[in-house]
Amino acid sequence: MAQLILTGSLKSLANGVAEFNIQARNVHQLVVELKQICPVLAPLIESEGFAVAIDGEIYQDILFAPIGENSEVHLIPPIGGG
Amino acid sequence: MNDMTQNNLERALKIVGTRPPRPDGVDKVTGRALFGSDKSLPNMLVGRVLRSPYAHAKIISIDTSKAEVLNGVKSIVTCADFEDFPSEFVPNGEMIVNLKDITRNIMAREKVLYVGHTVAAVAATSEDIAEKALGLIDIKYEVLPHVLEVEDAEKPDAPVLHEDMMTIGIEPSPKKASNVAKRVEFGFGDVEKGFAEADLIVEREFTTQQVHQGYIEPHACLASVSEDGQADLWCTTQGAFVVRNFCSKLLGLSAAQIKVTASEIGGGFGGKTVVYLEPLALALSRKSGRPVKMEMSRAEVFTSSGPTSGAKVWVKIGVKNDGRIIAGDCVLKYQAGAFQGAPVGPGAMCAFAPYDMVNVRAVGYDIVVNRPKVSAYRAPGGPISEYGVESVLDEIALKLEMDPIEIRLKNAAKEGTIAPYGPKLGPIGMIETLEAAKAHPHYSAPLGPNQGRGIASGFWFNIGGETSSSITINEDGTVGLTLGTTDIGGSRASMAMMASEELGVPMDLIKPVIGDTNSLGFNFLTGGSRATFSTGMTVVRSTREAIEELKKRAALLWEVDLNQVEWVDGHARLIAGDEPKTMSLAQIAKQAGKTGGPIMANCSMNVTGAGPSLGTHIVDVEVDTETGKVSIVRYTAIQDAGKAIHPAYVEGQMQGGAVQGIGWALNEEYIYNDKGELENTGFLDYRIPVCSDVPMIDTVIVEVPNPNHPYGVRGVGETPIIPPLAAISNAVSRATNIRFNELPLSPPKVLAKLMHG
Amino acid sequence: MEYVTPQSASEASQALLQEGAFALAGGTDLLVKLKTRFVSPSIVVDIKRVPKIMTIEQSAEGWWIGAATPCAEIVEHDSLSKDWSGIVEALSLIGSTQIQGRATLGGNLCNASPAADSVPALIAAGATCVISGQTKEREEAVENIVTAPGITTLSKGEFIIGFKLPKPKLRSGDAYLRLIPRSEMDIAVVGAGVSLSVTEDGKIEAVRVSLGAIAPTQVLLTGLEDIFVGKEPDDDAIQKLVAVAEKACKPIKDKRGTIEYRTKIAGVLAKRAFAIALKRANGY
Amino acid sequence: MSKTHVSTCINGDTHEFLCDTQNTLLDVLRHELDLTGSKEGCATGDCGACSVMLDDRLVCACLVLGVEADGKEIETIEGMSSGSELHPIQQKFIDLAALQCGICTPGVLVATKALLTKNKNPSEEEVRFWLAGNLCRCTGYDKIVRAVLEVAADMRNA
Repeated sequence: MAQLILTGSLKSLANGVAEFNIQARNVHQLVVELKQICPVLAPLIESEGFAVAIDGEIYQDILFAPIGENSEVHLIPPIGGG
Repeated sequence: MNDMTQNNLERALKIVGTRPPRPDGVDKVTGRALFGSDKSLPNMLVGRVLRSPYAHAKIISIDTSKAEVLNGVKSIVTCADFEDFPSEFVPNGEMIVNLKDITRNIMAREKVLYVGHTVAAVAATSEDIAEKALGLIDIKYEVLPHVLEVEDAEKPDAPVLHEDMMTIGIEPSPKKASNVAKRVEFGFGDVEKGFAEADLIVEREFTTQQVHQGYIEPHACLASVSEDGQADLWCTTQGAFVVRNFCSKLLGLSAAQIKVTASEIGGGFGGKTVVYLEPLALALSRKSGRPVKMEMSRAEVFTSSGPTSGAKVWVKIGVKNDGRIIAGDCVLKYQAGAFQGAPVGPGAMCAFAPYDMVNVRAVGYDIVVNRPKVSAYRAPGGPISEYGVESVLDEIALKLEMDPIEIRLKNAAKEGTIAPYGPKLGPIGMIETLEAAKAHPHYSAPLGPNQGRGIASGFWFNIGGETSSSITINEDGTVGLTLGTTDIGGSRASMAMMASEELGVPMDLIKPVIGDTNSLGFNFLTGGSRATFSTGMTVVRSTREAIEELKKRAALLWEVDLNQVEWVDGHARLIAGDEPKTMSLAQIAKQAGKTGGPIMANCSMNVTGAGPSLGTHIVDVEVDTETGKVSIVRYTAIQDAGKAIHPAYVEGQMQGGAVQGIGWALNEEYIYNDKGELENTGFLDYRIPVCSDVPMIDTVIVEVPNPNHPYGVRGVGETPIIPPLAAISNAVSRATNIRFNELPLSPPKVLAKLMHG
Repeated sequence: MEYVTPQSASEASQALLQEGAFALAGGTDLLVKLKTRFVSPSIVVDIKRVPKIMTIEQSAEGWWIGAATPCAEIVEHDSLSKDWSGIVEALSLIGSTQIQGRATLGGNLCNASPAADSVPALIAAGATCVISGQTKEREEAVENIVTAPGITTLSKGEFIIGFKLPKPKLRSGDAYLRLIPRSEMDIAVVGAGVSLSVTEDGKIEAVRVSLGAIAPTQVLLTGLEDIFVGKEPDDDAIQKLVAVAEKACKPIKDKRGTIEYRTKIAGVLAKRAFAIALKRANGY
Repeated sequence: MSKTHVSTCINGDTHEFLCDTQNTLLDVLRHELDLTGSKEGCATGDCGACSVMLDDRLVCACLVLGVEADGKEIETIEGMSSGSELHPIQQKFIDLAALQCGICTPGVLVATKALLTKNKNPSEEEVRFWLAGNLCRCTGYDKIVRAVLEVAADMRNA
C-alpha cells in the first residue's frame, strides 16, 4: 500500500496525522483521493501548487507521475530558483 | 529506436567535458551582441516612470491632465490602464502568482508601498520631454507610517501594509490583518526530546541585510503594439515565455497576441524572472500606437526591482559529544518587501538539508515591509538560513575541538537520507565535496597572523520544469538548434556540445539560437539551475530522434531494414554485409528532400529528476584588527556538478557565485534612512566586489552523476552563493576569537564587535 | 544648456560670471550631477583650453600642477611622484583607472567634499592654489578653500588654474592613507595625509597632518609641533598624535561610517601615515 | 534646443554629428551613431561598461560630454578587431571563458587593451587594480584576470 507522509505545517494542518494509506496510482488520482481522506490539503495542491515527491523524486505540476504499489509520497512546496 | 532515456554515464565522451569556444563568443567580444537597450525602432518613443517618494502612503488622486498637453507627450498610463484581479494564487507558467499583487507592484493602485513604487508612466518623443511630463503629473498622497524591519513589522501596533492580509499557516486562523503573510514549518522527529539528549547545545541569533543581485545591465525593453492588437516585445529577461504570460494577463491580451523576444541578457541571477517595465511599455505603446523603449536607471534598479530578503534567523543545534547532531531547530523571519512571497519556504527546507537529521524543525515567516518586493536571487532563501546553521555548526566544532570538516562528514546527508522537508534523497555529493575539501592543499596550508580559515557547505535542490527545443538537419549537413531558455552564462555552448556528442559531428557545424515565444512551446525560465539540465535533456532527446530519422533515410537508400543501420561517429553504418558501408550525416542530409523531406525533431516535456548540488567552500581571511577591515586571502570552492558539460562555465558559475557571496558577507547591504528612502542607490555605495577585492577563486568540480540525466548533469548555478556567507563569518570568527552573527562584516561592524564584543 | 571653450583665463572668468554657469574640467563630478538632474546649468564652461591649466612643470621653487591635468597624467610623472609620493598616492586613489583619465586636482578640491582624497595630502604638503579671477590672479593655501560641504571661498567668476607644491626639504617625506570598505572604487570613510621632515640626527623638524571625512571640511591638526618638533618620535608621541587626531573629529554618521568608527580610524590612519612618511623622510 | 556640431574620429573614421550639449559621449555613441557596443550600466562612472579610449586615455564615456569629443580621437570596442581578425585579447577571452553574460565584456576588453599598451608585463595585482573600475557580476573576475595575464604573455612572446 502506498503511503502519503506529511511533515511540518502539513502535518499540523492535518491535525497531527502524519501518515495516510493511499490508493492513488498517479498524482491526478492523488488530488482526487486527498479531497476524501484529508480535505484540508486538497486546495493547497490545487491553488498553491504543491509539488509531490514520490520515492524521493520531485514532481512539480506533473499530474500523471506514477505512484508505485509501495511508494512513499510527500507533499512539498514548489521550488523555484534564481 | 534509440532509447531516449538511455544514459551516457559509462560512455567515453569526445565533446562533453571539453572546453570549446562558445557559439556566441565573437558577438560578445566585438560589441555586436544586442542587449535589452541596444535595439531601436523607427518612430520610437521614450518611456519614463514616475515613482513614489513615500515609503507608505494612500493615493488620494492622480491628475495627468497637465502632462498630457505637453508637446511631445504621446501617452500616459496609470493603474486605470491595467486589469485588476482578486487575491488568488494562480499558476503562471510554473510559477504560482497572485495577480492582485503583481498588478499592484507594476503600478500602484490604492497605496504606494515603498519609495520607488511605480505610480505612472509616460511615453514622449524625447527623454527630456518625458522627464518634464513626469514633473507635471500631480499626485496627492496621504502619507502613512511605514515599517522596514521584520521585528518591527510583526509588532501588534505596526503599520499594516495590506488590510486584508491574514496570516496563513496559523491555527486558529487570525481574525486581524497583520504583516505576517505566512508561517511554514518543515521537519520531523521530536526536537525537544533531541535537545534533552544532547551533550552540547548552541543557540544563536543572526541578522542578514537586504541585498541585490547586482546585474550590470539595467532592466530594459522595447514594445511595439500595432493597431490590430499584435504586440512585439524585446526585453532582457530570464524567461521570454514567462514575460509573455505575465503581460498577457496584465494587459488582457491573448498569448498569441504577444511575441516576446529575449535580448542577450546582461546578468539576472533571479532578478529578471518577473516583469517591471514590460507591461508599462506595452500599455504605453498600445495607447500611443508607436514603439516605446524603456530603460531603468541604476538607481531605479536598486529602488524598484526585486532584491532579496534581509532576515532574522534563530538557530539551535544539539549534538552528542562525538559530534553527531541530535536535534536542529530554526526560526526564519524573511522580509518579503511590499508584497508577500519571501523565499522563506525554500530557506526553511534547505537549512539543515546537507545533514542527516534525526530530529529537525525549521519554521519560517514571510513578512511584508515597506521595501521593494523581493524577487529570486540565486538559491533564493538558501544562503540566509544555511548561514545560520553553518555558523552554529562551526561554533560547535570549536567547542568540541573537532575539525569543521570532520563534524560535517559525521553528519553528512547521503543517498537514502531523509531530507528535512520529507522525501528521501537520491545520490548526492555532500561527502565527496567534504573529502575533496579535506584533501585540498588549501585546507592544510599555514595561516599568517590575524588570519582565520572558515569552512561551510551548502545545499540546493535544483529544478527541471517545462521545456521545449528543436533540432533541424540542414541540407548541407550543418545543424540548427532552437532553444527556449535564455542563455545567461554560456548555455548555447553546452547545448551544442551535447548535440555534437550525440550526433558525432563537430560542434562548429551546430548553430544554437534562442527562439522567440512563437518558435517553440512554453519554456520555463532560465533559473533554478535548470537550463543545462532541462534544456539539455530535450536537446539530447530531440537529437536522438533526429538520428533515428537519419538512420531511416540511410536504410531507405540502402534498401535495408532500419535495424540493419547503426549510428556511429556522425555516420550511418550498415551493420551486416560483406563490406563496411557508411553514409555521413551530410550525405544523408543532401538527399533528405528526395527521401521524405527535411529532417527535424523536437522535444517538449516537463522535466523531472533534477539532482541537488552540494558544495563546500574554504576561505582564508585576514582581519585588520585596528580598522575592522576583512580581506579575502585565499578561496577554494568545491562543488558536485553531476557532470560538467563545459567545465570552464561550471567553474565560472562557482567563481561568480562565490564572489557574489563574498559581497553579501562583507559589504553589500540596503541602507535606508528613517523616511524609508534607500540611501545607496548606486554602485558607489552599494558595494559589490571589485576585481582588486578578491583573489583567484580556485575550484574543484566533483562529479557524482545525476542518474536522471543522460550525461549525469546537476544544476550548478545556485549552490555556490550559499557557503560563502558562513565560511567567511566562520573565518573572521576564528581569526579574532569572537563569534560574529551579523552580516555584512563591513569594517565598522567588525571593529565595533572587536572593541565592544 | 550652452557649452563654451574659453581659450584664456579671462575669457573663462567672464563666462563663469554668467548666471547658472558651471566650470567643467574632468567632469567626473559634474556629469554625475547632470545625469541625476541634481544641477541644471545654463552654461558649462570647459576650462581645459586655458593656458597652463593642463601642464606639470618643475621650477627652482617646486612644482606646478595645472588644475585640470588628469590624475592619470600626474601619476605617470616619475620625478613628481618621487618628490611628493603621498600626494601622488592620494590622487591615484581617486576612482578607477577610467576616472583617473579625467579627474583633476582642481575638481577634487572645488567639489568641496570632506572626503576628497587629494585634499588632506595637499594640505599636509603645504600646497597653495592659484586662483584666476575676472581681474587678477590670487594665491591661497589649499586649506583656505573649502568652508563647508559643497561651499568654497571662490567668488563668482573665479576658478583654480593650478597648484603649487614647494620643493621638498632634505630628509622629508609625505604619505596619504584612506580607509574604504573595499580595495577600490569607494569614497574615503577617513583619509589622513602626513608631511614631515627630520633632522640629520633623526629628530622631527616639521610635521603637518591633515584629515579628511571626519568633519565638514578637511582638518589640519594643530598642536603637533609641541609633541614632535625637536624630538625623536617615540611611542608616547605617536599616542599623542592619535589622541589629537581623534579629538579633531567632528564627523557625521552616514551610510559610510558611524561617528565612533570614523573617530577611531582617524587616529589609526594618522599613526600609520605618519610611520610611512617618517620612513620616506629617513630614506627607506 | 540648440545643437552643437561635433567632428571626431571614431575607430579611425571621421564622424560628424549634431549633439545636444547635455548629452554624454555614451549617449552619442549609442543613440546617434548606433555604436551600441559600449554599454550603460550606471551612467555615473562606477561600472566601467562604457569604457572607451579618448585621445589614448581610458575613460568612461558616460562621464564625457559629447561636445567635448570635438577634434578628439575615440576608440570603442567596435574598433578592436581588424577586418575578420579578432584582437588577441578578444580571442583569449573566448578561449578561456572569461565572460558569462557579456555585458561588461566590451568595457573590460577596452580597459585591458589600454593596460597592455602601457604595461606589457603586468602582475596579477596590477591587473586587478587596473580593472577595479570594470564591474563584473558573473565571473568573480578569476577567468578575466587569467585571460589578461595569459594574453599579455602571448603578446610579449609574439
